[in-house]
Amino acid sequence: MSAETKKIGEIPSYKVTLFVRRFNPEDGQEARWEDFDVEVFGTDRVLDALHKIKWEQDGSLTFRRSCAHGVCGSDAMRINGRNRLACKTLIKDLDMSQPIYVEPIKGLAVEKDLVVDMNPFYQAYRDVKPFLIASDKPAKERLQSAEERARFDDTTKCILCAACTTSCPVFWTDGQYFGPAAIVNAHRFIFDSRDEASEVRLEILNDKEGVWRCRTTFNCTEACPRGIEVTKAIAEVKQAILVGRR
Amino acid sequence: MAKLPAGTLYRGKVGMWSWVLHRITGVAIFFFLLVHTLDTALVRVSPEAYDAVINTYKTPIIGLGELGLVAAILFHGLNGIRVILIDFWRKGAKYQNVMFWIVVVLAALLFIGFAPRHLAHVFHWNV
Amino acid sequence: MSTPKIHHYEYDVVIVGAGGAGMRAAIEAGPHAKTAVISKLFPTRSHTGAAQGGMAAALANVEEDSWEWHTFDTVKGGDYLVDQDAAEILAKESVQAVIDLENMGLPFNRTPEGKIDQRRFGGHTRDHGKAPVRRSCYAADRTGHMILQTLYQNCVKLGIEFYNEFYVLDLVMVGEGKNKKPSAVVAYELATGDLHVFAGKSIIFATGGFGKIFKTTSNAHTLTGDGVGIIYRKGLPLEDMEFYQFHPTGLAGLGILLSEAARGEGGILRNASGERFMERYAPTIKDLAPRDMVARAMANEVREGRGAGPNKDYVLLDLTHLPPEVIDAKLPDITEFARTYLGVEPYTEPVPVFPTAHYAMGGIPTNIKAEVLSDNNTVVPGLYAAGECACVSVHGANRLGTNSLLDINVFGKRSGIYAVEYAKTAKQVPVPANAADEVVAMIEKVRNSNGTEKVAVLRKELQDTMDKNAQVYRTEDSLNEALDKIAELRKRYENISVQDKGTRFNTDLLEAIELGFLLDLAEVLAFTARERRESRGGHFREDFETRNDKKFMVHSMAYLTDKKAKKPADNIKLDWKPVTITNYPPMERKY
Amino acid sequence: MVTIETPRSPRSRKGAKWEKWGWLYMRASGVVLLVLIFGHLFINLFQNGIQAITFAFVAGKWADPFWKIWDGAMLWLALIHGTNGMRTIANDYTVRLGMRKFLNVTLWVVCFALIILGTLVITTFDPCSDPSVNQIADISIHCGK
Ligand SMILES: Cc1cc2nc3c(=O)[nH]c(=O)nc-3n(C[C@H](O)[C@H](O)[C@H](O)COP(=O)(O)OP(=O)(O)OC[C@H]3O[C@@H](n4cnc5c(N)ncnc54)[C@H](O)[C@@H]3O)c2cc1C
Ligand code: HEM
Ligand code: SF4
Ligand code: F3S
Ligand code: FES
Repeated sequence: MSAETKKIGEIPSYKVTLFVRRFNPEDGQEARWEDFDVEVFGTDRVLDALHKIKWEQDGSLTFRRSCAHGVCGSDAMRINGRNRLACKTLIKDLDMSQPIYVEPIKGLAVEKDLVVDMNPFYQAYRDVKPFLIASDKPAKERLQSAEERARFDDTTKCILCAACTTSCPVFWTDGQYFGPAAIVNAHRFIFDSRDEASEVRLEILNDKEGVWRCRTTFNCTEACPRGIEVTKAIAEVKQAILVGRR
Repeated sequence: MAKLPAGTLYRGKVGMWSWVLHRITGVAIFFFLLVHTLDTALVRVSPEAYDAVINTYKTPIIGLGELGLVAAILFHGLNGIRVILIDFWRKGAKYQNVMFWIVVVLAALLFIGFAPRHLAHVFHWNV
Repeated sequence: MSTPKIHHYEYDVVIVGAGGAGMRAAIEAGPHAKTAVISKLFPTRSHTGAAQGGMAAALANVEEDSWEWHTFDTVKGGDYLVDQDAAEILAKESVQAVIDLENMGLPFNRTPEGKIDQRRFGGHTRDHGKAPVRRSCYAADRTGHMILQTLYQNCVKLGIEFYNEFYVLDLVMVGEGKNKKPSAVVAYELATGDLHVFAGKSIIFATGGFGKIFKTTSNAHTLTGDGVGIIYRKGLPLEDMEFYQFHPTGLAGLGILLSEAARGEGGILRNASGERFMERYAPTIKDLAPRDMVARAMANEVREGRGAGPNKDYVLLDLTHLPPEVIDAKLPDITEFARTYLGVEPYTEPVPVFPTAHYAMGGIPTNIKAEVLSDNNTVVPGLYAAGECACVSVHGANRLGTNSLLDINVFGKRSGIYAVEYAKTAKQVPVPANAADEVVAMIEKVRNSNGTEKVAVLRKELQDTMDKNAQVYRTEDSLNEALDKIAELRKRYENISVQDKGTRFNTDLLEAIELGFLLDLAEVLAFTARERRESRGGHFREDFETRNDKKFMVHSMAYLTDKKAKKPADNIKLDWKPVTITNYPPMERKY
Repeated sequence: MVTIETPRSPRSRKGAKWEKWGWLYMRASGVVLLVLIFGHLFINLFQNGIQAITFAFVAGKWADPFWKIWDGAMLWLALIHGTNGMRTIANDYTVRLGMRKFLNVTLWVVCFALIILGTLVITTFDPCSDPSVNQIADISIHCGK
C-alpha cells in the first residue's frame, strides 16, 4: 500500500501463517495441508489473505467469492475449525500467534481446494418449496401487518451460504437430512401470513429426514453469518408440526 | 473424482459438546440397562443365583463404575430436561447456554451429595 | 493441450446473467418459451443481493405522489441526459413492478395499515422538487437481497432451467452489417472446463456492472463487465460509458456500501470540525442531494483539508442522534458492516465514509423494448439487454438511488416479454460449425500463457490508475494518463502467465479473461470521459466545470474498430446520439 | 472419517411418519424416567447402598405392588427410550442400508425380548413362593406367615 492510498491512518500489519487444505482432482494426490506466510493489515479479512496467496504466491488456489462483505454467501469455509464466511472474519479477531487453518465446509464433496459441490444443499432447499404459494390474485399488494411481517423477519435474512448445514453433526453423518438451511427457508414461508401452503411444507419436514433429525446442537446458530436464530426457527417448525402454525 | 473432506475436529461450542456427552451417556446407560435387566431377572432363577451375581458387583472396581454410571445418568437426565425445554419453551433456545451450565452445576451437586455415601457403602466405611 | 469438449443446446430464449434483471426476464419468458438462464454465479450470489436501500415507485402509500413527479426527478437527477420516453415507462410501470414483487412474496416493510411502507431517498421529491418524498419501497436494508431471493424463489417455482457457474465468453453473431443477428452464446463451465454452445432465437444480456475497473468500489469481485465487453468486442456500440456513479458513503478505505437509506432515515454528513457541510452545497435537500453532488462535496471537503481522521481523508456519517431502535429496525445490516469492518459503533460514534465506485449509468444501448441497438437507431433483431449492463437510458448522467432496482424489474420484465414475442415468430439463426472456435482459442491462449506478468498486478495497476484519474474529479490530463496507462497494461497483458493449467474450477484462468474485459471497458470509459469536455451528472471535468448543452446534450456511442491502435484508444470510434426529450426541457439542476 | 451416503439420491418420502412420534416419546418418557430413575437410585444406592442389595432386598421391595409398578414402568419406558435412541445413533453412523436394517432389527428384538423377560419376572415374582424366603425375617411378614 502506498502512502497516498492509505485510508484509515496507519494500519498495523502482521505476518501470519495460513494452513490451507488443498485438493486438486487432477493431480492424483490426496487432500493435504499446505502452509503460506502472508503479510496482512489490521483491517484484512481471511478472504484478503486468501486473495494475497492466490494473487501473489499460488494462482491455483481455488475458492468461491463474490461480494466480499458477507451478503452473497459464496465463501463459507472452515476457519480454525468453525464455519465462517472468509469475507466476514477479520484476521485480527483470530489468534494471530497461531497459524490460521482454512479448510472446506464439511459434509459436501470437495471439488477442488475450498470449493465443494453445493448441489445437494441446493436440492434440499428446493425440496421444501421455498416460494410463496397463494391462490388469490390481488389487484394491489396483499395487506400484512407489521407484526405478521415481523413473525418471519429473521429467516428472510438467509443467504444460502451453507455454513449452518455443514456445521451440523447430523448432516455430516446423514447427508440425507434436509439440514438447517432448508428448514430456515421453509420457516420463512410457513410463518408468512400470506402463504397458504404451510401444511404442505410442514408435511415435507415431518419426514424421517426432516426436523426430527435435529439434535439441537446449535452449531448452525453459531455458524450463521447472518445471525439467524436457526435452532429456534427449527424448534418453531417442530411446534408447528405438532400443534399447527401459530 | 470429487473427494470427501478429511476431518479435523469441528470446534463446536456448548451445544455440540453437550450433545456429544448426551449421546455417550445415553449409550452407556443403555448397555448397563441391558445387563441390569438380565441380572435382575435372576431373582426368578433363585435367590442364590441372584445374590451370587450381585455379590460380584460389590467389588471396588464395579463400585467405581457405578459411580460413573450415576454421573452419566445425572447428566443425561438433567440435560434431557434442557433439551426438552429448548424444544418446548419459547425462550429455551435463547437460554440454552445458561441452561447447560445449570445442568452441569446441578449434576455436580447431586453427584457430590451421592459420591461420598456410595463410596462409603462400597468400601464399608462406617458412616 | 487437448481442445475442450463442446456441448450444444437449443433454446427459444437464452438469458445471460441471473441477477435481478436476468431472473425477472426469466419469470416472463419461462412459462411461454423454452428458456435457459446462464450465470457465472449461483443466482442468489449475484450482486443485486447487495442492494440495500430500496426500490422507487410512486405508490403514494404514505404521502401524495405521482409517476410524473418520479419521471421529473429521474430526468433532473440524470442531469437531463435521460431519454424521457424511457423514464416515463420506468416511472409508470414502477407501481406494477413493486406489486408484482409483493405478489411473488417479497416481504416489504409495512405501514400501520399493512400496506407497503416507503421512505425517503436522495433526489426523490414531491411536485417537481418542492420537498423530499417517501417513494422508496424497502425491506429493512436488504431490499436487493429480498428481490434476488424472491425472484429466485419464483424461478424455482416455475422450474426455470439454470446453468450455474457457466461463464459466457462470446456471443455468436451471423450475417453482415445491418443484417447481423445473434445465433448463440458460448459458455465455459467452471466445474469441468467444457464449452457449451447455447443456440437461442432471442438472447438477453443481463450481466450487471463492471465496478472492478476501480479500486475502491461497492461492487463484487465478480462484476467485471463480461457481458458489456462481449457486446463491445462484437463491434456493437456502448453508450454513455463516461458516466459512472460514485456513491458518497462507502466505508472509508474499503468501499463497502452504506446505503443512502442511512441518510434517508436522518443520517448527517459532517466534516472534521463537525460541520454539516451539505448545507453549503445543497441548501434545500442537504444530505439527500443526488449522489454525484454529495460525492463531489465530500471529495471537496477532503481536498480542502476539512477531512476527518489521522490522514484527513474521509468524512463522517453521523447516526448517533437516531434512536438505537430505529437503527436496529431500519438499518441493521449496514450498521453491522461498520461494526464488523471498521470496529465503529454507529449508536455512539460517527462512521468514516468516502465515495466509492458504484454504478455504471452507461452500457449496452437499448430501446424501450430492451432491444439492443447496433447504431443510433438500428435494432439487432433478437438481441436484448437489461439491468446495469444496459443503457436505456433512464439514468442519464447520474442515477437516482432506488431507480436501479426498479430498472432491473421494469426492463428485465420487458426484455423477457419482448424476447418471447420475438422467439414465437423468429427462426433460429443456424449456429456456424466453428461457433466455439474463438473461445477455444482465447482459453487455450490464456491457459498456455507463460509470460512474466501477473494478472493481479496488472489489475491492481489498472484499478489504481482509474481511482486516481477517472474518479469523482477528472481532467484532460488525468484521463490521458489513464489512457496511456491502459495502453501500457494492454501490452503487458499479452505477456501474462497463468499458473493453474487445469480444467477443473480454474478460477486463475477466468480472472485473466475477466481482466481482458476490464481493460476494454476502462479504456472506453476513460476515452469517452476525455471526449466529453463538459461536466454533467456523475461526470465532472475540472477543466470544463459547467454543463454544455449546446455541444453535449447527446449520448456518447463508442465502437471498437478493427483499426490497429497506434495511439491509446485509437481503435475506438466515437459517435453521438440525440437525447429523447418529451416533457421536460433541460434546466439547470439545483437542489 | 465416515463417508456419507451420497446426498444426491432422492429423499424417500414413503412410509409412515413415525419419526415425530419417536421424538415425542423420547421427551415424554424422558420426563417420567427422570422421576423414576432418580427415585430408584435414591432408594437403592443412596439410602440402602450397593452392599445392601440382595435377593432379600429385591424381594422385600417387590412385595409391595407400588414398587412393582414403579420398576415395571421404568423397564418399559427406559428400554424403549434407550432402544429408540440407539436406533437414531445407528441411523447416523451406518452408511450401508443393509447394516442399518440389521442393527435396527437387532435392537428391537433385544429390546422386546428384555421387556418380555423383565415383565414376566416382575409379574410372576412371588417372594413367598420360594421356600428360602421364609428364612428372611422381614419378608415373611408380607407372606402372611
Ligand atoms: C452495494 C450496492 C447497493 C445498491 N443499492 C441499491 C439500492 O438501494 N437501490 C437501487 O435501486 N439500486 C441499488 N444498487 C444498484 C443495483 O443493485 C444494481 O445495479 C442491480 O442490482 C444490477 O442488477 P443486474 O441484474 O443488472 O446485475 P447483477 O445482479 O450484478 O447480476 C449480474 C448477473 O450476471 C451474471 N454474469 C456476469 N457475467 C457473466 C458471464 N460472463 N457469464 C454468465 N453470467 C454472467 C452474474 O452471474 C450475475 O448473475 C446497489 C448496488 C450495489 C453494488
Ligand atoms: C433420566 C431420565 C432421562 C431423560 C430425561 C432422558 C431424556 C432424553 C432425551 C430428551 C433424549 C432425546 C435427545 C435428542 O433428541 O436430542 C434422549 C436421548 C437418548 N436417551 Fe435418554 N433420557 C433419560 C434416560 C435414559 C436412559 C435410562 C437411557 C438408556 C436406556 C437413555 C438413553 C438414551 C439414548 C441412547 C438417547 C439417544 C441419544 C442421541 O440420539 O444422541 N436415556 N434422552
Ligand atoms: S441460515 Fe445462515 S448459515 Fe444457514 S445458509 Fe442461511 S445464512 Fe447461511
Ligand atoms: S446444527 Fe444440526 S442438530 Fe439441529 S440445532 Fe442445528 S440443525
Ligand atoms: S464473498 Fe460474498 S459472502 Fe463472502
